[in-house]
Amino acid sequence: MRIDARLAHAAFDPAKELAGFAAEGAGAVASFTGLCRSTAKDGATIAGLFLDHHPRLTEKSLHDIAAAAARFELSAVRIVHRCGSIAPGEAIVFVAAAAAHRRAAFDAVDYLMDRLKTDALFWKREDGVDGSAWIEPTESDRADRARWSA
Amino acid sequence: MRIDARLAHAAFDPAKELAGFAAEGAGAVASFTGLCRSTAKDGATIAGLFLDHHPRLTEKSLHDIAAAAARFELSAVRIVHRCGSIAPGEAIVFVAAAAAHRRAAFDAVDYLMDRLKTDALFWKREDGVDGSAWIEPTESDRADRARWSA
Amino acid sequence: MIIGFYGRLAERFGRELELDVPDGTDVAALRARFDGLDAATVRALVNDTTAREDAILGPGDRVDFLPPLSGG
Amino acid sequence: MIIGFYGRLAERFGRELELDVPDGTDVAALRARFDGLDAATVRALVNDTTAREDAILGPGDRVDFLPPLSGG
Repeated sequence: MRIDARLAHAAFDPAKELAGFAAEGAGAVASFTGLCRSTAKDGATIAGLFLDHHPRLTEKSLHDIAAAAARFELSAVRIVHRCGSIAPGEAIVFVAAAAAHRRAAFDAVDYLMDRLKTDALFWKREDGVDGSAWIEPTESDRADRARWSA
Repeated sequence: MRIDARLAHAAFDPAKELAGFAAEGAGAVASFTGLCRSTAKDGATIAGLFLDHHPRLTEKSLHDIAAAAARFELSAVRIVHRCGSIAPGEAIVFVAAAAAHRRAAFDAVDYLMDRLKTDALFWKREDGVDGSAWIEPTESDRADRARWSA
Repeated sequence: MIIGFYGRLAERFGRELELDVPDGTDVAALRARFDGLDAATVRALVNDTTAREDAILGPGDRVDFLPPLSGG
Repeated sequence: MIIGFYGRLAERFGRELELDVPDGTDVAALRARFDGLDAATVRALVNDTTAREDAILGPGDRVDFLPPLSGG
């Protein structure tokens, strides 16, 4: 399984990441793109996100999570994750998995997103019109993560 | 929900389809690309696929399937499906769904692929080195389709 | 009348066929002219709509015979 | 010794701090110098590895204090 896990310090283009995700011989490629929304969970308008990261361990956490997708029958996996200041509409995360069969590709992307939501080494601040707030993982994120045995 | 369902008579680029899939305001975009493999289910080498279609009803079936994804909370859905002669490595189908939340986007793409596998109006021939064979839906495709109540 | 065939049927009978049928011919009678158009597996459309076996066909109709779908 | 802070801790204490500590200072003692570095929620790393509370710190070490992750 080829693994490509990268921390992006500036805006990136999910379509280009899909284009460059060579899927030689694969029959199925699933992808997910998470984008910065312009409203917070409580409906308030947000001006953007700030994702703080550790200079070495954040990228390592992305790589470790990608490597864990070896539990599925994949030929390749890619994770690209932003850090820093992210404006509404910009991509936060892109995940892709290539497999011979679609179920493995779907399950891998679903799994990777659940893992990223709880185990990726980031600290997120929502910057709203009325100030900023640091976010911690929700119970729902933890429940999603717990769907997978490891 | 914006619906874009198209029959492609020539090779298309899934990355361009993702790039053009405007996801204004959406937080989540899931996609799936099905590619022509170079081996059949029995392991035999295949030279390509031929997907026969009806001049009007095939594209209508794609549109009807896309419209049925309104059962999920989506802002947009796109289906692009090839017909004609398809070489190994070329895309057969691209499906994308945009939603506020990732679970809806994932579920919609999963649902659309299951529907396409049984309900899209195509007749598929595998062209191998030892001749050609017309394919009919497998029991596994029917079981996937039956996961959804309608 | 135009008759359209798809998939394995198109290989066998050609993609499109022009045919004159006697007045009063219904879908079942048209099927019977060809070998392998079993009503249990081959769906008949008249003018793009699924047709009953006793639907009477006229000279301006288009009839399509669809073998089982293989899916996308 | 370099101390790194992240997320809400970086806003409070700065991103990086250079500090001299007495011989024999352990992780728990370093925590106690700052308000809000509760061991139950703030993880301590020494040289990029999770450290025990009684790990003794030397002048060349880097210590990172990580608040709860928010996830990606």
